[in-house]
Amino acid sequence: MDLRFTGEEQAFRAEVRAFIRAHLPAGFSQKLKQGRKLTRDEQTEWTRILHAKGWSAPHWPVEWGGTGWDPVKQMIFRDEIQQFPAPELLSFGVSMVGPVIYTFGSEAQKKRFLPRILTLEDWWCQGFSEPGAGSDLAALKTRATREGEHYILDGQKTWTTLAQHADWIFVLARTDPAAKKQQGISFLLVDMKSLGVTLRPIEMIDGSHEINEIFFDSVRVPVENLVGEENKGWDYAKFLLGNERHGQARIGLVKARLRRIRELAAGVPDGGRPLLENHTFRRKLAALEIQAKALEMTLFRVVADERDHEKGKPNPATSILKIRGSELQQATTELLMEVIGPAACLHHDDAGPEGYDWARGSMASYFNLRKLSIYGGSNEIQRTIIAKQILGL
Amino acid sequence: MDLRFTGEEQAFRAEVRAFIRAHLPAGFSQKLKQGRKLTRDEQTEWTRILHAKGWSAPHWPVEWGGTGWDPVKQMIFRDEIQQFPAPELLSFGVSMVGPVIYTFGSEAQKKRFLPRILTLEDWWCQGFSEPGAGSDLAALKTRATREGEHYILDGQKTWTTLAQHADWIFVLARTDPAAKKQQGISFLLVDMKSLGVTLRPIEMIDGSHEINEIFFDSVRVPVENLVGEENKGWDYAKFLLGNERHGQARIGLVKARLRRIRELAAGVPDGGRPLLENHTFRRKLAALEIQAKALEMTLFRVVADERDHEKGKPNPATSILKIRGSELQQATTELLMEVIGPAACLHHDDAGPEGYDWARGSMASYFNLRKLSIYGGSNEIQRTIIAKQILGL
Amino acid sequence: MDFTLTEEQQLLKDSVTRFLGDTYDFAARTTILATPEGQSAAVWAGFADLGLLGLPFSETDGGFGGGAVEIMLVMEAMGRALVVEPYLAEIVLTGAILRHAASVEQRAALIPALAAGECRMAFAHADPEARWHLAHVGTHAARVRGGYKITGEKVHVPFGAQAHRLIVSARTSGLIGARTGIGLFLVEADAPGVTRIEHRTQDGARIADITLSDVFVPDEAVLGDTAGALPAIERAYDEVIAALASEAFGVMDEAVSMTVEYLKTRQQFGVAIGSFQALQHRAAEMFVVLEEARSMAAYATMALSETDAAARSCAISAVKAHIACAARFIGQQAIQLHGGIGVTMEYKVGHLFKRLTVIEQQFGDRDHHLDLLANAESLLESL
Amino acid sequence: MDFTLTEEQQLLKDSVTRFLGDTYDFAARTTILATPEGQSAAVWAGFADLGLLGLPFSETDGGFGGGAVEIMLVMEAMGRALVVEPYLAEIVLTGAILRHAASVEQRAALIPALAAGECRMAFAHADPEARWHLAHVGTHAARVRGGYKITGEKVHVPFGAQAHRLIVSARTSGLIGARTGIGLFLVEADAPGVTRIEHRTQDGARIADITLSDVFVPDEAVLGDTAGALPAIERAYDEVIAALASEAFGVMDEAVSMTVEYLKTRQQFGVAIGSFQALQHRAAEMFVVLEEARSMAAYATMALSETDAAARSCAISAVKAHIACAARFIGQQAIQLHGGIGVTMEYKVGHLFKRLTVIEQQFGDRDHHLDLLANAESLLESL
Repeated sequence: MDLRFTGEEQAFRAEVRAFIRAHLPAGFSQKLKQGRKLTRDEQTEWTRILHAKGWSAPHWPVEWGGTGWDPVKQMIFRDEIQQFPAPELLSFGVSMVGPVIYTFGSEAQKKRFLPRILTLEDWWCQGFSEPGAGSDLAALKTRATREGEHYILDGQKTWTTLAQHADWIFVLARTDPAAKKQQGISFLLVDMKSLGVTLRPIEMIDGSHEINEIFFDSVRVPVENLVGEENKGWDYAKFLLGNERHGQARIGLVKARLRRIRELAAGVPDGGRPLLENHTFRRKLAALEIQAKALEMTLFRVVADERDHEKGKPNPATSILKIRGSELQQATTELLMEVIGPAACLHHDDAGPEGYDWARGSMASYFNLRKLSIYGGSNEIQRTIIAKQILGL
Repeated sequence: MDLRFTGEEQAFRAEVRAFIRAHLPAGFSQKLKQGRKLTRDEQTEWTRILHAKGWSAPHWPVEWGGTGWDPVKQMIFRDEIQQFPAPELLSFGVSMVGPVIYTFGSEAQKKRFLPRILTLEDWWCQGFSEPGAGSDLAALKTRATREGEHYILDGQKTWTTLAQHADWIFVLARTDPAAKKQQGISFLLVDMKSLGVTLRPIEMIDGSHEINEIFFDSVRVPVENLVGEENKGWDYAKFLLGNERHGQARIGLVKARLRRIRELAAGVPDGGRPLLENHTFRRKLAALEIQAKALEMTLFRVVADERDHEKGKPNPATSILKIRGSELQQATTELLMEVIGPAACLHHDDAGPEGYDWARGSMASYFNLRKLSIYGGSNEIQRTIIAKQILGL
Repeated sequence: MDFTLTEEQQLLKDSVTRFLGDTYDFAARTTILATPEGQSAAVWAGFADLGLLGLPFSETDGGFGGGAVEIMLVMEAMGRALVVEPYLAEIVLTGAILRHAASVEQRAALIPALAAGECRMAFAHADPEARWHLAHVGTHAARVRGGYKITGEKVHVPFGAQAHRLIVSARTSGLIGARTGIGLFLVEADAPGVTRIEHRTQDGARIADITLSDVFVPDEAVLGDTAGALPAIERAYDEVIAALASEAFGVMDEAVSMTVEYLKTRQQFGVAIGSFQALQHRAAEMFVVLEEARSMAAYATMALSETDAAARSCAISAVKAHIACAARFIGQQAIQLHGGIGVTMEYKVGHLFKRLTVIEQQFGDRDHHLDLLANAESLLESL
Repeated sequence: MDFTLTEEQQLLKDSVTRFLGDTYDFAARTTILATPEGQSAAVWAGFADLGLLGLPFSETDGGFGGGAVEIMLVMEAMGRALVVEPYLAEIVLTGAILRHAASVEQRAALIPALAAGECRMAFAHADPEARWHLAHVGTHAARVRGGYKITGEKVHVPFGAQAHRLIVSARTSGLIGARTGIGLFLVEADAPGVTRIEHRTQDGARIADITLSDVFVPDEAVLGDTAGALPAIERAYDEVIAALASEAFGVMDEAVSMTVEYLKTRQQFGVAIGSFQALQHRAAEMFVVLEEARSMAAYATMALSETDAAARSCAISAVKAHIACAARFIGQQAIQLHGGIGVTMEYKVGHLFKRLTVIEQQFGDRDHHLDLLANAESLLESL
């Protein structure tokens, strides 16, 4: 047992950090620190920079453009990206649909879609959630009816993140209406430019346009865009969700935010002295740093444990990372907002460069990140998973 | 709306306080501050002092020895007793079985039992809980079978507080085994000296002997000791439990403990200066004082609301007082233990007058008071009551 | 001890509730937010008609002689409806400054117009460096012939860019942070040397940053003692925090009601999600917190009649610390139990959460007030 | 990064677990607690046979060359079984003082007997006024011919009344609280001037208050630098806190297991209470806290190899603050979910809770360590 990183791992970390420092376009990092969104072009630009280095899909098989890194290196890479902070890879293509395609897709699908994910030529979005089916995903109602060489897709998806930028959407749709809840579902790849696809933006409480509703009105989807077998889509969806092993901890973001809090507090006046000298504040910051350490050590243990885990099989320990990761991200945005103090309430659009740039986005980030304990299997669902799958209750 | 006490109420408070100061036997208050138990004789002595003043059953009807005080005065009386601190009235007789007897009992029962409760000539204990029925009280199995002019009582009760001192026990027993869960239960008054009653002390985690198991082995109970009607005992039990309206807040004890914490902290050394000067500690104390204020104001509202509430009908708002009252009592014992610091771990029997008298009982009280969120309807049960009865979920 | 409302109080409560019910549903509010001013002149006129704008002022001053209980009732209703109009800032806070610092003549000159909604006023106090320390006044008032010249920066003045008149606190002597040496000055909003920049806030209100440079204020526009205004300011802030606590209770009450209703109607896994025990217990905890918040709002209301200023401020700090905690818990849980719909702008609960978040920090967050309390005497012994 | 055990480590873990499984069930422990000594000589001899008593000492010193990982494994097992014998205090803490402060000759003289269980030793450090401040040493060592005379009071010395030899910290110079001027002295427990009073503690252990009055210690019984012992003491305390974290994890692991088992078997309202969602989620939260505690115990173990003392102490304070919180949460919830039976002496879970409560405070409670950390550099940047 040796809990420290090996020399090779440390060297790898330094390499990643140096690469980011050398290649990340100016301004990206500051934007992320302020909780602002990158544009589609900026995300694409960065993805292609990583792709040129061969790093745009680290966990993929080498034959499809992956790196061959072990789970520890993958974690280090992600951690450095988050800590810098640099933009994370867009998960919908690289982490979600990509592995489904290279595991269950046809050769034609692999050749057609995978290379375009690596370069973000195709921006994907996720068509799982529906208005009537939140945490109860399998209650979905969207239908796909076979007509000759097409499926006719009808229904509605919601909470579709960044769909406004998307070229493609992967959709769970019911192909056998007679089958029981989890059965009779298929996994379809749908071109967003298809006739009958419409999109309604949903404004989030932070004022951002991040999520959307998507309506399918007799959309014709070629049968070649069915992944794997008809009516087996639920299995692929479970595989997709089970691949999310340790990404949800996002500890790098937490560390970056804690550093920003300390940096800000050194400059925030608190009636004559900097807030950073206030013992109450210092205790709160220290308490969060401790929690971050506990989560990070737990992440290390889960990642080290990866080696023994079958790929694509859900590891219930990841529920711990989801719960604590989201809580800690939320707790750090709370403290970020508290540091800013009275200026935190300024609307971020108004807090322009003239005066309040330092305060920008703190309350908006706090609002926005309430989503973390809701989506991706709410924290209540995660507790049930732990109770049932780990504790056997 | 005037949330302050009236002049009359303030005068009453002063009168109660003066009476306690003048009449409470020496040493009682210190014993209570240290979380130690009074002896049976001490409890009796104090009850008789109150009885001589006409205050040993404040909420009873005047004809049976009560005071005629309104709910506000009853609350003030209780608050002053707790704050002093002086011993509280033993609830089993005065608050539990007494009201059942004067409401549902026969004239003979009233004449026989009520006067002896006022003077603590009879020490009562409560025979409700059973090993297999904790929060699920109605799952009780103790049986009472009618044989001529007697019931033959068989079964087992547990968690019976201070039964080692008791002369009488009131018992819920199943008289109709064929009836459904809450039906077929009767309310019996049982002489602890009856043949077939045995008692096994249970040692609590603080080392105290406070609770017991009681075994009934063919105990003969005269039918005249049946309260009200046979098989209606569940109604009387609900009445009894519903009478517990605001006593569970025990805010006076919380205030007394907070004062003791402050007093101790002024003398506890923390590496060169008194702990009371430590800002972290002062914040914790202030935070608990705030919570105490919130609970006290809520208590005031519930008590003021009493006037509009039918007696004996459960008021679900009392669940708030139970939850927060127990939590706050527990939180203050935590802080009491923290103030003491390293000496808190001393076993209280050993922490004799030679050196550690100031530290006595802090950790033991903390251990002992874990019971508060368990008994009297666990806090989980209380949350369910609020969800169902108040929120309609 | 009496928690029942008088007939007049009940009437007031009913009329405010009815007025807001008629004019201020979620859609109406959304429309108001989208206007350039971010507030409705019609609603403000309605408040004037109802007598709300003159409520806290004595009848001799041209008001309606309402006390802390009346303000409590109004603010609860404002909270439920998420009113963005600055009743709290303009009538409660600025009004309190007038009541406690202005002379009889000044009050006679200002209050009737304020109560009629004709003159809009704002209190400009916060210094950019103050955070929430009330004595941290950096703006300077220099004695000149016939008056003062005021220079400095004020931030976060509620609807300050739309006010006709400002009351500005400024230092006539002493170091920044000193308790003495602070005066109050009535400034015409369009006076030479006044610059105002308006910002929107996350809860839909507007605030202004105001720069004063050599703004001349004649002697007759000085309110009270030029060096001894801090006690009046502190009292005014205690009053506004008490009112804020009642508003917060109103917002929380609405959030809890909406959440419980949602739990009853939203179906998942084939049942109403309110049948899940974990969610039931969470809702129960929200209810307990709500009831405590109601109690603390009442306590704040009561504390305002305390004559010992230190005891009063202790009690108010206790309330603000408590309310901030309650607001965070209830706001977060309301969102969590609503799930996805809670984090959208399309549903009222998100706006309740946003208002609660701003309330947490307004006039000092939990840490600030708990620090004040930790440095003061025991709350137990004070009130 | 590698979390797997070596073959030797696995063997050690298995043998300790097996030994305690055979000799130290709840009934056996209860019997031991009831003896006059409150510890079992047989168990201690068993530890010696297993090589546990010599574990942390180098082979040159007569030990087995175990490191922090080995101690972690042993302490976890001790925690699960609620061992009252003072392995933590005597082998880990006192042992660390010997390792870091004693000379080669002193180690050669003392360690073999300690490792054999023949000489029982205790470290007497805590001052009655110190609370948990390690530099707050009031006991005084005055220079006399051929040695020192020591006078002062030491409190809370684990099993100190039963020790044959004591290591006593005392001030040779400087004011109380100063970081320099502290020395370490080996004192025969029966030396003239030593008085010991034994107390029981709430978790079943024994501690002693020790008074030293003019106790003569010859020069050769001085351990290390007579004025520079604090760094060694701090290092020893860091080591014992790391070991305590592993013990705490063992206790919590047992508490969580017992609670989950109880939820599965205890019937109420006609079903196992583990079917209630509110209790399921509570158990899930306990599990999350437990897993984090396991992580932090590992982190502490890793931190001991850090050469920068400040960074090491930061990490250890972080662990202690975290473990104290976890211990309180898991202890309280284990009791709550057990209900009535949890608050009796008759069931192991109450004893686990009691031990966890003492662990919270041992060597500094959460507030103490969080204050230390708040005053130090950022944990993020240190390790």
